[in-house]
Amino acid sequence: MTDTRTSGLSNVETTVLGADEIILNMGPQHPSTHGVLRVKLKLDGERVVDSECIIGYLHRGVEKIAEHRSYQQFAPYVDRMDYVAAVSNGLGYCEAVEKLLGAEAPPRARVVRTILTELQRIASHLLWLGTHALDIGALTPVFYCFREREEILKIFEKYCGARLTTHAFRIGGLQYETYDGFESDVKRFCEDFTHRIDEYETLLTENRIWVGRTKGVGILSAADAIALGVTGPVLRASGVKWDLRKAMPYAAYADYQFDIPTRPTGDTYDRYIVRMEEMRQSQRICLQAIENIPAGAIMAKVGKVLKPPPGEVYHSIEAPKGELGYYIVSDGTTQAYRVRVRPPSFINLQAFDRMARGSLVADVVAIIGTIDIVLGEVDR
Amino acid sequence: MAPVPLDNEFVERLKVKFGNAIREATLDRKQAIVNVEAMRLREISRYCRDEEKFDMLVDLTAVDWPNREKRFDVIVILYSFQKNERVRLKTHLGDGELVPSLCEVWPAANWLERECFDMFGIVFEGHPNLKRILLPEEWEGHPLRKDYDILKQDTAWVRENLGIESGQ
Amino acid sequence: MAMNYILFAFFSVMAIGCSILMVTRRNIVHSAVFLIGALLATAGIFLQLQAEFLFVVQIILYVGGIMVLFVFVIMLVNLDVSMRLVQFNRQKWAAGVLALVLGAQVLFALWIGRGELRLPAPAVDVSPKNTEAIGQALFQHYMLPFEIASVLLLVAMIGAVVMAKRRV
Amino acid sequence: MGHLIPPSILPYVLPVVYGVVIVAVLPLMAGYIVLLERKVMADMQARLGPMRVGPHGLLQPIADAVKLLLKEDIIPEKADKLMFWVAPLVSVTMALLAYSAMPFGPAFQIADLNVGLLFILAVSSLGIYGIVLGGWASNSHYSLLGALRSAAQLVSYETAAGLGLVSALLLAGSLSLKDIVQAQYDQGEWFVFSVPIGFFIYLVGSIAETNRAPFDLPEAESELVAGYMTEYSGFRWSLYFLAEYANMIIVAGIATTLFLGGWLRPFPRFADHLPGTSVEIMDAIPGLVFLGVAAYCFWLAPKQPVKIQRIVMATVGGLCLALAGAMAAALFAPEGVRQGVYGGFWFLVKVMAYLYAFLWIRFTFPRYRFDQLMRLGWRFLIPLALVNLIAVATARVASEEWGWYPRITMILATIFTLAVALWLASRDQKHEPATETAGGD
Repeated sequence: MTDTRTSGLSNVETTVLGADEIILNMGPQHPSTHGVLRVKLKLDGERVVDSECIIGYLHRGVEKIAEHRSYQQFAPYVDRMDYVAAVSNGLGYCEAVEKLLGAEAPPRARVVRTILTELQRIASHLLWLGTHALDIGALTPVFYCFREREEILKIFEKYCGARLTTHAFRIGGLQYETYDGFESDVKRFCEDFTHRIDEYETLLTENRIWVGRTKGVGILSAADAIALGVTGPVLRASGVKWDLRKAMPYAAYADYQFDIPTRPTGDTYDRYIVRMEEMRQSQRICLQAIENIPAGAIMAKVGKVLKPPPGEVYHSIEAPKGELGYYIVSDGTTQAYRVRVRPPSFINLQAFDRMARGSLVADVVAIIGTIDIVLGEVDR
Repeated sequence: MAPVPLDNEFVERLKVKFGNAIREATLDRKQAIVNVEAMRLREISRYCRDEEKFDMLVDLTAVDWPNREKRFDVIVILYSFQKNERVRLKTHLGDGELVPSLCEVWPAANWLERECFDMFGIVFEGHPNLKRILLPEEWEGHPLRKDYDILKQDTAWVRENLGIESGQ
Repeated sequence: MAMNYILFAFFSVMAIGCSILMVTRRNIVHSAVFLIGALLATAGIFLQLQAEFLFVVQIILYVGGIMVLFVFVIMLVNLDVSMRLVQFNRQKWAAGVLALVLGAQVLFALWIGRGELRLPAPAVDVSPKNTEAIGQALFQHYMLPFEIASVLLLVAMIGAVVMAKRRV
Repeated sequence: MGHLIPPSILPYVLPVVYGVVIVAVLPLMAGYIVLLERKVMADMQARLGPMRVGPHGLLQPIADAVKLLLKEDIIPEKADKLMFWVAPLVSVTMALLAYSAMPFGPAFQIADLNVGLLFILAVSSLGIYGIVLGGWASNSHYSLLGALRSAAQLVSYETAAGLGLVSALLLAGSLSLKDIVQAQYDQGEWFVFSVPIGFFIYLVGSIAETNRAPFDLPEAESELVAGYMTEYSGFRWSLYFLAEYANMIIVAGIATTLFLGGWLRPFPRFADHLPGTSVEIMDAIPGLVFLGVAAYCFWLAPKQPVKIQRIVMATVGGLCLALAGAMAAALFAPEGVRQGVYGGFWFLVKVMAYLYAFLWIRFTFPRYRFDQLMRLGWRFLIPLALVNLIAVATARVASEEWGWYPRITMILATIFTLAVALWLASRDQKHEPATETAGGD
């Protein structure tokens, strides 16, 4: 092993071992890539010199299908994109088409939609926390998180018959009236959830090894985050106080109090804190919303056949992973001319290379977990 | 609710700065759309980012209108944190024409432009590594074009890989 | 008494066998393992002489410490290059002569002592116990050499650290 | 009985019998520790654990053993056949060899070497070869990397654990394990109370030495798959598995003997006789414990859904009852037998408690990264162990020569070492974030 440094080579590639870098291939089948993501890492010893994400293994051509389906028929496809947060996908799509139609969901529908979306956000964050902790080696939190998530999925099942890809909303409002006992279920879950989340915090937040493995890992500065178009908890953890639910309120978010957690340094630990705080805020919204669900109709008069006037609209909501946007172009027929989905996971994953560069191989696992990507949404 | 011509100081400043590069500005469902000339897209975007404070590129996509002579619309959606506003820059682009890449202005555009190239075949001039992102490298054709027939592609693939005639 | 002889014969054969095997093996890791075997055999002989502290220290230091680092380094350096080189150098004759001389010397020593070729009688009770004896010797009678040795070791360690620290 | 066996091999008979008993019981015990681990893990994670094989999964270890025996035993094509075959053997033999000096009870000890503790340390340090050669012989990049990492981890934490033990030796004054326990009896105090920091260092060192979480880096790292054990399967893999659990029991045994008073019952010298009899209350506890377990089994038996499980649970209850009877009978047995039986019971209870701590730590802490692991070992544990050694030595000198009250000097030594520990920890804390991504080498 000739030591390139002493041989006077001035090339940038002087490496610690003097040997050329190793290309380590992680995925697409890998215990901690949250689905079919393949990452090619260029390593110098343990340090990541360069990384490239290879995606597309789960590409189903959702946007092409949209052009051959009517607006109502396309709604179930939307749930299959971010299958972990199906309800908020549905909300985004339905509200975008309502904006296209110029219609407005009745107040009762908007409040019930807000409650279900916030429950879905808690469920999505719980799944993230469980798998993220498992990747870093903590075996126990995943079971606690899934125990809570089970409660939420039971509520979804009672409401609309499905647990994961729920297709809970319709364009113009809701299909089903809330089952009796809906309010008590949600209230019981929220009250019970307060000390559950403290349980997770005691297990991880001050845990020296957890802090050691996450603090200072995968740092993303605020400027980089905005330049890379990163949104959601990842952006808020970099210090940018921006949440679509406050900036451009939709559904019934305008009339509830909740605050937006932000953290200064934007490392894996801060993203963990931001998401934990977000779960508490979502639970707070649910409690406020469940107090007074307005009576009245649950479906606006949009008629059976939807023929929105020609034109285009862009509407986005704050999904658990970030800003989930729908750009829909209508040519006046019953089928959309073009539906473009702005996938938060796809754009957040682009920041992976910026975070992973210079970190150790063991950190790559933590960084993939902290961006919280779902490959269904990345590949569409 | 047809699109209504839009005329506010933002559009005025754009027209003053870029003259006829700004084709028209309309308001569709209370959302501002500015139609700009393709070749000067990068300067206009840089201007929007620096002076007009549209500091986040929300999305970059395209729409295919086959029966128009300039068939592609390249859509750039920007958002300003300070003004809490969105604007949509739209350019008309013929098939095979080049459009300046926005990677220098917003690094976020890297993957978005690669996906546009993958799905529509629009070539972004000045892009660091413009190659397919979602589909395999050797895939021919661009799926999101209106004239792209999924059946033809499927039967060819089945015949070639499985050696049988696809029943579709 | 018979057990003593059997054990002594076993250990000595093992020691000689392992060392011969060590030298003749082509695969470096195999020869390292045989070196460990030889060291264990000498430890066994220590035990036979009722020096159990030396037996244990021999195992901990030599086999458990130094040999682990030997094997460690052997694995870090990739072996396939060195395996293909010719192992034995040319001076066969010089080695043969030297071996003969040494063999003669050993035989002569055996011949001189042929009268009392038997093992020392096992001491019934060794007082003070072996460990205390060594402890006393080291820290009372041979205090100075012990200190000098420790300083020497310290210097060696610091030297190793400085050399290993590539980028200061 | 003496005249039946020729006098020359009489001294070797009892150790051989003990040896056979240990080698026979150990795989069973290791199997049931695996079951215990899965049950405790499940309990901590709000679930049930193995329930299918036998009542409450009691027959699971046997099922695992049979499965491992039947599984195909693959040897990689380019592997070094000899080394591949030898490596697990080295691991298991070294693990079993270490039991020869382990005092399970006042009488039940294979050989009371006067360098007992050092012998066990020496033999367990030979266990590294099983791992290193196994990793090298599998001829795959991942297992070699895993083997190197675990070798480095074992070597560095062995020093820390060794120094932790030495601080207890200073109090005991002898290397023979029986004398150490005797010393704790004479001083009337378990060493864990006089040198708590030594115990803590040994606890951390022993977790790292047996490759257990949160130091289970070589085998659980996501890109190393299973470290040096990747290419092993079937019976060969179970040898490694047996070696790991045997090492765990040894490490627990050493800790019990040195720090938790070996086979001494909690208040060894506290002779409180039952009214009118020579039976001491503390000796009745083992009997009562087994009685309680038996009652619990009988209470559970009828609840079992399947008939066969009811029978098995009832037999387990009966077994515990028999043991309770034996414990009670031992009350009136002669001194030697009574000491042996109760000594064994208390030793196993303490070993089980120590193992429970292992399992508990495994399921609460995430995994260390390799550089953090080495930094903790070399920059925190070993310096702390050295300081602790010096402090305890000065405390001994203070109480021996200068006549200070021994308990006070010990407490002073502990406080001093704690102060140094906090300083070391804060130095690491300040230093750690800085080197995180500064590309420090």
